Amino acid sequence: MAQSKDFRDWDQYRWTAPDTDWRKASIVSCGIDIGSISTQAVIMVDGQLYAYSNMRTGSNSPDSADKALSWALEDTDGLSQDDIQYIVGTGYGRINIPMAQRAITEIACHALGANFIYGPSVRTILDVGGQDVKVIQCDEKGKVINFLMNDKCAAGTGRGMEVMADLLSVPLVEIGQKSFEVDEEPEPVSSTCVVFGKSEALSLLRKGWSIEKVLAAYCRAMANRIVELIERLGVQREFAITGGQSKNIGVVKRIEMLLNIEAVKTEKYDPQIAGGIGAALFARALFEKSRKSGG
Amino acid sequence: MTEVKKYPEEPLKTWNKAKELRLKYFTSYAKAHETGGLRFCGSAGSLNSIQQAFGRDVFILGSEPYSAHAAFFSDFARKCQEACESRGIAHDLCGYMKNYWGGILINQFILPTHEIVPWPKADVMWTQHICCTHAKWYQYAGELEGGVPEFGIDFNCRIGHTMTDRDIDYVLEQVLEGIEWVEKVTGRKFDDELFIEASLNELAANSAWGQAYEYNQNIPAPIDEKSLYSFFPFNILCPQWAETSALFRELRDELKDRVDRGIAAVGNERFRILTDGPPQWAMLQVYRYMEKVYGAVTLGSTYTAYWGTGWDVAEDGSLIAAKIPTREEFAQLNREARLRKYIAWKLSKQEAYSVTFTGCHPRKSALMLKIMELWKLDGAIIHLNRGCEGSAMGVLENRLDIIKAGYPVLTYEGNMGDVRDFDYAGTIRKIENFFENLGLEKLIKGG
Amino acid sequence: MSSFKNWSDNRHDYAREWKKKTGGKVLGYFCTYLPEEILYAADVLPVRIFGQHGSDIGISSAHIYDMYCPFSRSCLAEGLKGKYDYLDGVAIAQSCMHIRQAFWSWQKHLPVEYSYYIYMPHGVQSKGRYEYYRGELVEFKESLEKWLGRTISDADLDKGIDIVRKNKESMRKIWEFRKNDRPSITGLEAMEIVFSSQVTDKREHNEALEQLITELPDRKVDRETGTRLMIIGSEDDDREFTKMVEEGLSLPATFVIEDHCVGSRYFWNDFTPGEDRLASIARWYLDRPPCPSKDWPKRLRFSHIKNLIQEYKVEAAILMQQKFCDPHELDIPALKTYLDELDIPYYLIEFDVLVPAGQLKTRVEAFLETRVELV
Amino acid sequence: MANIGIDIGSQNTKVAILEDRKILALAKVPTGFDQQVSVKKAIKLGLDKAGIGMPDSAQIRVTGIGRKAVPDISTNEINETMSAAKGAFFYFPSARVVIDAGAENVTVMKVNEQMRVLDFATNDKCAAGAGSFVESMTKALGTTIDDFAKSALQRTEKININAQCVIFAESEVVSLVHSGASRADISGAIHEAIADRISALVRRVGLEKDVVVMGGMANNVGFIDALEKALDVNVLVATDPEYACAIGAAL
Ligand SMILES: Nc1ncnc2c1ncn2[C@@H]1O[C@H](COP(=O)(O)OP(=O)(O)O)[C@@H](O)[C@H]1O
Ligand SMILES: Nc1ncnc2c1ncn2[C@@H]1O[C@H](COP(=O)(O)OP(=O)(O)O)[C@@H](O)[C@H]1O
Ligand code: SF4
Ligand code: SF4
Ligand code: SF4
Repeated sequence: MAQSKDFRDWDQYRWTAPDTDWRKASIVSCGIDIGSISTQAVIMVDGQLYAYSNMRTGSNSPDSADKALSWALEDTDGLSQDDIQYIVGTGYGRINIPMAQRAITEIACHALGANFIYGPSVRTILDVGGQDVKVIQCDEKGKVINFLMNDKCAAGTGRGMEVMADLLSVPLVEIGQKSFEVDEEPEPVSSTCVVFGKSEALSLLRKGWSIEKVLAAYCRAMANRIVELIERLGVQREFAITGGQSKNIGVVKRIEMLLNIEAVKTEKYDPQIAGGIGAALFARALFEKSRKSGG
Repeated sequence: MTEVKKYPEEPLKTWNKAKELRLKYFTSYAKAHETGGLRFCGSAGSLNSIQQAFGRDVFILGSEPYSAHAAFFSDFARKCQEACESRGIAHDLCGYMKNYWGGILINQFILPTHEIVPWPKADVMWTQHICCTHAKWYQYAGELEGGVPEFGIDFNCRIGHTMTDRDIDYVLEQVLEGIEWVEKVTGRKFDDELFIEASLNELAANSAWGQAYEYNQNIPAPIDEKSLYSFFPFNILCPQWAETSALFRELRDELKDRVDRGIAAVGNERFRILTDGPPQWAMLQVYRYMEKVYGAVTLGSTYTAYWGTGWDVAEDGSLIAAKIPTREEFAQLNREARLRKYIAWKLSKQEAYSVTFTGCHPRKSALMLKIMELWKLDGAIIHLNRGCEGSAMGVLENRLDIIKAGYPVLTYEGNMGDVRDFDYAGTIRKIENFFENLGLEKLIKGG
Repeated sequence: MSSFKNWSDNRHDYAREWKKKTGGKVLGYFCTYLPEEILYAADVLPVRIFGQHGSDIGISSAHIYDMYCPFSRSCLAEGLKGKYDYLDGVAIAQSCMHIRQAFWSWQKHLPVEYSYYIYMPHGVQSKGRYEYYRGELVEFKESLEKWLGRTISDADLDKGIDIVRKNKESMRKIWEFRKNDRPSITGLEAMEIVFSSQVTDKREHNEALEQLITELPDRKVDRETGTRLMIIGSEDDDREFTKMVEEGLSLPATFVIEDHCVGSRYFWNDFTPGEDRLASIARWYLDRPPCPSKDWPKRLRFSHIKNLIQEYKVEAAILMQQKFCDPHELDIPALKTYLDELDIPYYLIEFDVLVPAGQLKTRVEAFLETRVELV
Repeated sequence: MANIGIDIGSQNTKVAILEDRKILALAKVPTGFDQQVSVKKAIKLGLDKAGIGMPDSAQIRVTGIGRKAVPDISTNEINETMSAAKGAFFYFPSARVVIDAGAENVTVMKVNEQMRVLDFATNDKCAAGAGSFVESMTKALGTTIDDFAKSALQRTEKININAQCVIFAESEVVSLVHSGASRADISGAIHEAIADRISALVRRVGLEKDVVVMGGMANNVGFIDALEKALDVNVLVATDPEYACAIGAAL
């Protein structure tokens, strides 16, 4: 089977709010979220989403931050880095972002971001990223009350999905849809280990399973693993999912089914940038505070 | 293909009696309150006769055997385990107690008939502390049940052949305090007559087990380990009931008869295996697989041999079914002296507790090797039991000792109470490798 | 202060030097329930056997199944690697099964002149415990006498008791300074003090403690205290983690107290002298703030924890649980409820040498973020 | 009569053609999706190399994790531990511990002088101690296995990789690069981590002399060096180590 690098890819993109004039704003803030897989730069004006970029994380954090920010600024009517009053870095690479004035963990940022995206009734947030799974409980202001994180083993995270995409030559973005094209939900694969999962998938194919069926089995196994973690903390409503995997309906719907709870959805914002949004909101608040105390 | 000797097989007659007794045991506990009886709960074999002395209508539940039985129903067990984990109870805690706490949490108790009844809340927690967490299990269980009073007896002293007078004194002190405590908590009196009756039954049952067990030294073995699992728990469930010693005597006689007539547990017996510790209860078909495909019979373990049973164990590990006191010997003593004699008997015969829980594996290895010698075994398959630190303690050292003595040893991972820690296909692969390497070809293809 | 760190860093060299200097014998022990007094009385140096966090523990995997706590496996691994080749004896006072397994494997594979297992009761609330443990100590003393070919007199015992008692008392005095709004010693320093106390000659350690007690009132602390943290946990000598929390986060924090055996639990309670020395020693250990495995049927540890929280003005707790540590794992659900009632936020870390430091860092930082105003 | 041994691994399918214990040819192809096809390809390649056609009465024996997958070609199988033992003895009759380390699976065996496998241990649940661990790292660092392996020998400073997981290790490596660690030191740390894991398996069966290493990982000099340090013995490496199991199957 041809191995192609392309199947794991998702579209990198940028966006600017139409009809917003940043020059009229009193505060321009920015959040940069450098994850193990993806990097987002989010620019907000007066607490409203103005522009963002979403791209694959490069081989080092300062570069990735630089690229993501420049790209986010690309189509913004002359906005430049100097016009941004405060930048907060978050994510795995947060300590290595030269232009950021402050680093805050992705846990706090995802909670605040989810609060912004889905509204103040969100209490439980599931963030499934490239190598981490986090379950976060927060209050109505988006402040974290409690959280859990996977450790040691990356089984069940986004990287595993990417490996599957390459292996099965199914574009990552189609995995979710395809995984439902089966007559009957198969048994989950027994190993969610990124490495062994690959071999197991191969041997299922050799047994004559369709690609769809293998995907279903793999998505189900991931959902099981994630649900195990969620149940350790318990779910309170509303329940929201952020991070790149929130776009994988193959996993999301199975999680909802296992938990018997539907996650809140929105068309308005991209849930993968929740961390970046949270960081930008923190940046805004921090700037206001420094302005007050600094006179 | 190697030539295969064939022995005649017959089903065990005593089997159904065991099944009935098990049903009676669990049902009577669940229904204890209907007749005004009391429920005592704790670690199995916590000096049952003393508890029984508080009334014929006292019913005693051992949480380990209950949980082992619940583990058979793997879907039910899974619900229990998940209930625990969502409550913040760690995955790697005692595989048994997760079934037990889980039952409390979901308010479900499973009977051998698969019938599910509401959780029968205990009235008293009476337990021994043999590992480093036992009495704590019930502390927590009692809290989950909304506050059941607990009494724990520290058994972390010398047990088995190293036992001393000081150790008996320590346990006796605690027992005397415990009796006072139960009297206060339940308002019932300790009945000496009842104690004499119960304890004589108990010791008789424990000792009869040894007599039955010895018949497996025969080739072919009249009974296999999987069947032994159905009987031996009565040593700690309700040994103080007259039915139990009767059952064991009947089993003993049946095994004798089978040996006399050359009846085998497994007709194709050609390789005899020692195992260790509680098995993966929900996956006992592994034993059947080995029997059918390789003619390999598992027929002994320090677990079924010693748990709550009555042996006199010599310094070199040789075993003789223990002698029991007569009614007169017990009756003529005063209460304290009688309790002392009973405790001394129990402590000195419970070699398994001592070798397992103090982790004294030099001694355990010696016992294992002795069984291998006397029971004429060819190899060992050891369960690395993620569900129980206690019974998994020292097993890797035992393994090294057995290998050193020249026997082949295989280990496999599992969890007595939780199938999620067990990989069936992987285990079968290991077993196949093990036998192939020993030059034992399959009796039937595939499997 | 630096001597504590040096001793902690170079404990093996220290013990070897000590042997050369004094010609005495060194005994390794596995759990702090071991009565060190009797060893000092016999002029034997007791050193606690520790593992080495972050170093490979695979060498122990033939002997200890990997469902046992990393601490116990790491202790044995250090032994098998030859780090403890200077020991003349080993001993254990019965505590949890994990560490017992390390002891038995040690006894089998690393033979030394002398090895001893004390049946320290688990029923520290049981009737008859004092008498039983006293009996154990009598036998322990006798066996030491046989090994060393000398008798241990009451005067010797008094000497041993004095050395240990002084040591523990001094540490209690020093711990007072952690109650300050700006604690005069950090959690890391505190850990080094207790750690070094368990691996050096306490006479020497006592001098350093006394010196420190005189210095502490004037000690300048130029770090921000931040969140006042408590560690509640299994065995924990992880200095790297402690340092990371106190020095490496973007939010300030200080460990002001702990409940574990490389900390206050080691020295917390008072010694009550009596004519029967061994009986007094037995009482001392049995009445100590209990390890969870010995804390039943009543829970005594929780109220002790509560006192510490109040006295040290603790704001948040980190539950440092060694992975697979059953005694602690089982206390955790109830402990969480208890802390909830006290309104003390906590974060549970399942500690394993294999968890990358970066991940722990994110977690602890996120935890601190939950309890401060970020803006 | 020619004997053909085939080892179907998770990554590579290897074939060994022997006559009277003499190697006529060795060949390897990637284990593709269809194992029948790969095996046929490998056999053909081997025969071509040997310069012979398919003998009429060749005995074909299969081993490796895919050994049950090619019933049309041969049902004559031999398990991995036995073929490994035989392969090891072919080169080194003094072998007592045999390590077969491939892309995903590692098996460690203890054998006696009669070539009986007394005991064995495998990496059951996690792949983080086998060849693909190295491959992931080389991908993350954009280098080749060969260069990466060799660079371990130039290591000057000791750093530790804490992560157990392949995936976490990747990002740990990336951040080590940023913190300025040299490639040689990182490579040293990775190979040491793998060697630690494999030596733990060795300890489980018991370390004895002589230790023979085979499988694709035996080609990795950085790993061999780290393993020797971890076990504190000199190990023996067969020529063409990745074919040892195939040779064992052919014998
Ligand atoms: N459009 C998409 N459809 C399905 N999955 C996606 C999509 N975009 C991203 N993903 C998944 O999300 C993962 C990255 O998640 P993200 O939260 O961005 O990671 P990070 O941990 O780097 O922040 C990818 O590995 C991929 O599995
Ligand atoms: N020349 C080489 N240098 C270093 N490593 C190598 C070399 N050749 C193969 N390997 C390693 O061997 C592994 C493949 O081993 P192999 O035994 O062929 O795998 P399997 O039998 O599992 O399919 C690869 O993952 C790679 O890490
Ligand atoms: S010894 Fe085993 S069965 Fe008993 S409580 Fe401990 S873990 Fe459970
Ligand atoms: S108490 Fe816990 S940390 Fe301490 S040795 Fe036992 S299991 Fe390990
Ligand atoms: S099992 Fe797989 S995913 Fe998990 S730690 Fe190991 S290599 Fe990583």
